[in-house]
Amino acid sequence: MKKQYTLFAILLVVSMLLAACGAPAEKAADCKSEEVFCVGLVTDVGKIDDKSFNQSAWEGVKLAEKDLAATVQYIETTDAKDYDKNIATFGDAGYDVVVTVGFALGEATSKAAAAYPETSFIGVDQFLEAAAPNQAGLNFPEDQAGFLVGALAAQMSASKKIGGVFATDAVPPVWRFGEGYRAGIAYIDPALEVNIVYHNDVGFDKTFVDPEWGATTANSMVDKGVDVIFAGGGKTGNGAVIAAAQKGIYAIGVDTDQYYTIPEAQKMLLSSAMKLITPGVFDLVKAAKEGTMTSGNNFGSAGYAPFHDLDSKVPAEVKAKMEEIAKGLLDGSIKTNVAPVKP
Amino acid sequence: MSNSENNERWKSALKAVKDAILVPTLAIITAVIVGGLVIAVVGGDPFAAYAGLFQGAFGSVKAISETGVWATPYIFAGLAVALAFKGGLFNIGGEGQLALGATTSALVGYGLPLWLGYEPPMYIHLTLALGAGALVGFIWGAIPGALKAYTGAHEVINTIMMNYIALNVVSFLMNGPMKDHNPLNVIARTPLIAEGARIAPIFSGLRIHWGFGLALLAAFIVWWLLWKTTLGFEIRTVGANPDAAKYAGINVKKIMTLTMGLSGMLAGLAGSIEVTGLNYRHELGFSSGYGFDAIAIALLGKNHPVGVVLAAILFAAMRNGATRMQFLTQIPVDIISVIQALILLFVAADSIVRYIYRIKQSGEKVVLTRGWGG
Amino acid sequence: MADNTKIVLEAKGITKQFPGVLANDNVNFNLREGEVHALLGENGAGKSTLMNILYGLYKADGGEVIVNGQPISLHSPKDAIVHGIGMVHQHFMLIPVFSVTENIMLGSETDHRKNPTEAPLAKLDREEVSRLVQALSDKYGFNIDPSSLVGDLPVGVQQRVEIVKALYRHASILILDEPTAVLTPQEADDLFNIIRELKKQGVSIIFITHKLREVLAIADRITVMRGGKVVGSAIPSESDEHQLATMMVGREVILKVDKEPAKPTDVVLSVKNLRVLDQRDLVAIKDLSLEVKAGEILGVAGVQGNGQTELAEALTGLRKIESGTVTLSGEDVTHSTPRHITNTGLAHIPEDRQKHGLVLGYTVADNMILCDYFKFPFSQNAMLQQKAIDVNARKLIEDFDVRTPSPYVSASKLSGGNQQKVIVARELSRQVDLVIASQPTRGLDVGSIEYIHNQIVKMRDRGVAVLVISAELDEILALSDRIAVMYRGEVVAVVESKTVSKEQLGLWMAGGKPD
Amino acid sequence: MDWKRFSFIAFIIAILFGTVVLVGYTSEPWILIVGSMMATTIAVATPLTLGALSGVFCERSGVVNIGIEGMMLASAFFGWLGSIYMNTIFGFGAMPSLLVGVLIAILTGGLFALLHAALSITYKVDQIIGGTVINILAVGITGFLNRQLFFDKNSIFQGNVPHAPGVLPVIVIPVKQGIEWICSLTGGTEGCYVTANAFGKVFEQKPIAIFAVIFVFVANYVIFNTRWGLRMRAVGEHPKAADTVGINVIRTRYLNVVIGGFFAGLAGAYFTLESVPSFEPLMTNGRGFISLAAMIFGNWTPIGAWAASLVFGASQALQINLQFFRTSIPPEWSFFQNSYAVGQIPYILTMIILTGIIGKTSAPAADGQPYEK
Repeated sequence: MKKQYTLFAILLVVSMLLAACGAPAEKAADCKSEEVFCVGLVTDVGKIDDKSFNQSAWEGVKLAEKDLAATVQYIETTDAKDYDKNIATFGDAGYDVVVTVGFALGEATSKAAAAYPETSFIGVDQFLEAAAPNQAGLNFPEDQAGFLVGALAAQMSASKKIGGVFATDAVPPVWRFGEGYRAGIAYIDPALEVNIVYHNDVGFDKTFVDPEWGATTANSMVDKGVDVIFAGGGKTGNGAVIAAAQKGIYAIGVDTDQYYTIPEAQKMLLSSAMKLITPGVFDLVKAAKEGTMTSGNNFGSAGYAPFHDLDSKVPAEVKAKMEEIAKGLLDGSIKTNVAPVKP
Repeated sequence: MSNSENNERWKSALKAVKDAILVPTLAIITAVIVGGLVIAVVGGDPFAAYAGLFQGAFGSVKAISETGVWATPYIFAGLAVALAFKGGLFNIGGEGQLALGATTSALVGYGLPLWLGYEPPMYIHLTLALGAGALVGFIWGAIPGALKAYTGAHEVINTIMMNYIALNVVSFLMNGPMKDHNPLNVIARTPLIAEGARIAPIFSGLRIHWGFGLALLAAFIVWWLLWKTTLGFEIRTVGANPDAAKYAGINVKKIMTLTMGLSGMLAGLAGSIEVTGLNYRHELGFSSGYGFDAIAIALLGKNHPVGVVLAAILFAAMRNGATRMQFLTQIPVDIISVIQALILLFVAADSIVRYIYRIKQSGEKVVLTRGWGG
Repeated sequence: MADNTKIVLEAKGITKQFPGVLANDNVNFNLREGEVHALLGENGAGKSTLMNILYGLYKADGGEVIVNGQPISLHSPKDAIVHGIGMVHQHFMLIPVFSVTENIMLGSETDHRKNPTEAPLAKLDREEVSRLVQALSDKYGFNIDPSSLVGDLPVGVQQRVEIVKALYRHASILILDEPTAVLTPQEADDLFNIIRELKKQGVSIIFITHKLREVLAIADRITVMRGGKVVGSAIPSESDEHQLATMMVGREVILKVDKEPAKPTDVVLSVKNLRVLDQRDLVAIKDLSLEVKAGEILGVAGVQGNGQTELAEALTGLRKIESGTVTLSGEDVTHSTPRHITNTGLAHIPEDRQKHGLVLGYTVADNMILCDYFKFPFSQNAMLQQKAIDVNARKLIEDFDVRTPSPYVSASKLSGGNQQKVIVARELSRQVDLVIASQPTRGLDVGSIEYIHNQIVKMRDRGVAVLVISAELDEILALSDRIAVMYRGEVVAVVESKTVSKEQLGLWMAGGKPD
Repeated sequence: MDWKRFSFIAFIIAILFGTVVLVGYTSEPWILIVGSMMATTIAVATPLTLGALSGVFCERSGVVNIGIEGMMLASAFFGWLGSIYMNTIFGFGAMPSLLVGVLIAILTGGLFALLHAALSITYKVDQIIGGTVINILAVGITGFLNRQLFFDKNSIFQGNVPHAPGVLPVIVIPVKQGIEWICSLTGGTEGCYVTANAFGKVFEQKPIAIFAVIFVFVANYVIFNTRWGLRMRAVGEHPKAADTVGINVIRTRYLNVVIGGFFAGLAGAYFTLESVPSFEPLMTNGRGFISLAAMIFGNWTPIGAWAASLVFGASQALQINLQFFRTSIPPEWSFFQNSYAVGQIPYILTMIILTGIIGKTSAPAADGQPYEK
């Protein structure tokens, strides 16, 4: 009796495995051929659907799928030790372009660039000292975006109390957003009261995905009379944006124009400090396909999103001022004075 | 006489082995089948998925090497939990002990030469790096052990709490004192450790390193300690029946503390070896949940070192193969967690498996942990 | 009691199979209205099993239970209660942290005559219930304070609470399982008065015991069980202890252990002004002094819970000693560890064999080295020596005839008697000056009892000092050369065993001072 | 709950609040600080309180439950999922779909609790292992489904995630108005209105937060003053005794564990239906374990557990507020303002409490032991 059951079960699994191994799983092979254009993406430790840098980059790749008829594929990294392996997976499969997301993958990417000269590598948030000819880094002046919305917040605040809710300052882009914001506010009026809170007090893996904390923090800021909140850092920030909007104060989003990603907050979403990863990635992929990718550091655009529903609420002179600051930042006449890294 | 005596011993031994292996195997099989169904339900192709998993884990020399790379910390962490269980204690603190062990080894690894002003010879440097990690792990484990022994505070809550504390401490160090201040570095990680503090790869070109050998050695030592030494006898006695242990003149409090310390030490080494053998630095990353995986591994391995090694390799294969599975089939890696949870479920509730496959209960159940009363 | 009074409870052909044992084998038993029917038998004779079946705790494999002429089906104690059956268990079923009232109301929180609602969220009517409890208490003169916490009450009172619990549920049939096990002879007499009072009120009582004296004192009818079968019945007026004992055990029993008079030599254990606290930090032993000489057996008599357990633990180093001194073979071991005391020459047969004496998961062989595993030859430079452990195990199994298929089966697989033998073998085979045996034969069959008694006497004759702690007066009388009586943590009397009567001891055990 | 414990808790909270007032009073009236601290504290304590109640019901009936974390996570996910389905697929309005979501969350909690009950009561699995299974299972399932359903080609929504129907609205208990009215009567001073303002905030809470507090007292009444409670405690203290008076031990335990699950479920709902309208893998962030600690801290009584939860809430409020007043903290003290340091408070506090220095906690006698006849 017992024997039969056991045997049965074992057979079942064995057959499964055999069938599996036999199965024509190698569908990635065709990437080796010339005419097929393949783009792969390796995430930093974390999820592809993090509604943050990983996802924005992936959406850039998806654009390539649509417009450049590319075969696209992603691999999520579950542990830092897999960076090399995951990149190599694409390299071995003969992918034409590999996008790696996050500074942490920098070294692995450089290694791979040397190992797979046929493949072009695009590193998001990777500032390269020396780049291989087939390697490009894509960086963003987050501090400028932060500076802009800071200036905006400073001009729009009635209570003269301004808040910022951010994920951990251990991640440079987040920190640059935050400090740029601080600088922008000071640029308008150094006397303003600024409440900036970073979410450092939990494990590193929690700091971007703790919307409940973001909301609580935003709420207690509102209790303090804060009437503009800039929230930066994955879903932790989203929590704050939503909470702020519910409390009926101005909220400022981050990374993309969050008017589209957080509809709950639309009515109170003043603007977003944008770090346009998606188009940045797409452009580089396109360039790579046309063989015009410039190796070394590339800079994507950062700015502030349109005011949408609140456009009427924003006085003309404020809009003018914003234009002026944006220009100033661009031509360097205005400096954010934010170091690239938290000292 | 000696002949009959040996027979008896062999009989009981063999029976024990059979009992030990049968249920876990069936548990795995069941979990894999159920997992396949889950994949199918959400519209995936289980066969392709498992094919990818298998290829990714054992499909090539490189794959096998990578599985070994994954297995190394799993073996250490699994042994840590298993040892604690043998002593009647539940160590959920692997995560924190591991992180601290890694951090400490990294500190010694890059800091010692700076402090000394010259690069100490490998055998000293590496030993110190590993030793420091082990020591910190030992302390981090011994604290909840001592609290349990002397105040009765339950180790489950305490190890969990100390996980959070450890993670906080580590992220503080990674962001401040121990951060790599190379201007090009922007993230929370330490500098690279010196050459002398690194464990060599076994084969050039593959990443599997001698740390794997150390893991197997550790498994052997744990086995030897538990079943061949008087200390092991004491640990097992305290685990099986603390009152009898006290009656037998064993210093129960001391043994409890020591057991948790050793457990923490193994967990700490898991981290140290990741740093010295693989990454050559510690980087503040998203935790891959070694702590909980280790519990599953220990239970699946029936708290026996051999079982733990096998279970660890299984889990490593799944984690490692997951990448390829996702690459080929786009089935999210999270399915692995589901399968692992199912395995744990079926191993823990072996009566379910016994029911499915109509196996009679043999031998009495071992008590792993006790209520809050302690 | 006339045979024509009606039968209130009848058990027909009750059979109950447990793994390995046939606990009840086609048992027939009946109870007449207003009688006290004693059920006599050794431990493991199947008395308690039968009662648990009557009370609905166990499901019988065969047979039927008839109450007042109606066959009833018993799925849970609820059914038994509904049919007016109440039971006072050997180990009280009371919750220490609950008040008397709460304990009594538990399970039938509302008085069903007045208020038949079963609403689970109904507010507890503590006042009403404690009023009823008070009434019952007064009616039978229990003097119980309904508001006090059960945990704080003395055993005797707790037992009365159990009885009130049954009466509160309108029990007309009352099962008393070994009710006197925890009582002094005097408390027992009080209980008997209560029982007689209950009889007058028309309550029918089943009285379970293995103590012959009590049976003859209180029962109207006696049924004797052995090995799961009913082996006979008797009327007290027409039978005597000896006959009953024979019936109970199945053969002539020697109520005495035959032994030469002791030849005590010099003092081995001397305890002076000992003071010890129990786990609730209340004084368990105050100012206790006693001496045990080599070659004699000192029996410590006393009702359970008068400090004997704490005494044994204190002497063996398992419990902290507040003040006083303990000297073993001339060495002060007052604050020594168990390990040190054992090495100084102590063998300890613990009160609770499964809790302290054995590691049930371990093999017999491992259990036999539990106290010496770290010594030569079992351990050499911190390594266990399997060979030596085997040899030792086989020798002891041989010498103490432990019935086990092999040294490698786990102790949990052995019978109680053999488990105890494993401990006795381990302890008595060691080179010691003093043996402390607490309740050495509790719950064992007569065979094992005799065997263990003889082993203990052997030790004495080898010139070892022996301290026997037992709640069984018969055991104390049978074994001891001298007897110390404990009451409320003090030794109230020390006497030569041949010069003292059971009644006298009973008086002292109850706190009566020796004149 | 004994007074020693109670006063200790009050003391701790006072200290936590006091610290903030001390650093902040220059830039803000202390009464406002206290007010907003209280508001934050209560909000943050909500999931902890409910989690702790879950623990109380399980463990008072004799079943150790360290699976609360997993139960919360799973309910957070499925409740949220339910609300989305209601809203986008069945086209319910926001409010009804949210309420259905809460209901589903509660049921999910109950369902996982049922699994835990089966494992620990019927299959007699080591209860702490059982809880661990629940936790790991919850992480796996929610992570996997979250991905399968909401991302990429093969997701039901083809990757374009539908928007959750928002979150439960704030309920304003008109305390502010009340005090202001008193102020107006007494020709109130500036301070009076500030006070009104400060305490008004405390009573602007969302429904689950409010219910959590109500449930604390309901549970306390049920456990100590009703038949249900008496039986549940009996089963947790001495199951055999309960059995002998005709109480069905198994059934009682099952029911109470499932009820505990309901509370954990409601706690889960707090995350995705009351706090924010989105689900994240692992978003419960170990609050289940903290609430377990709160339960022990509170000595297995609802009110005690609530008080303990408030301590944890207060310490988080402290972290947030200290960062507000960063500037007014002297640099040499800045380390203590560093959230890495402040972040430790609840954990260290828990460990201190477990040592029993502050009064021994006493678990139900039969807690964690399966019942065998």
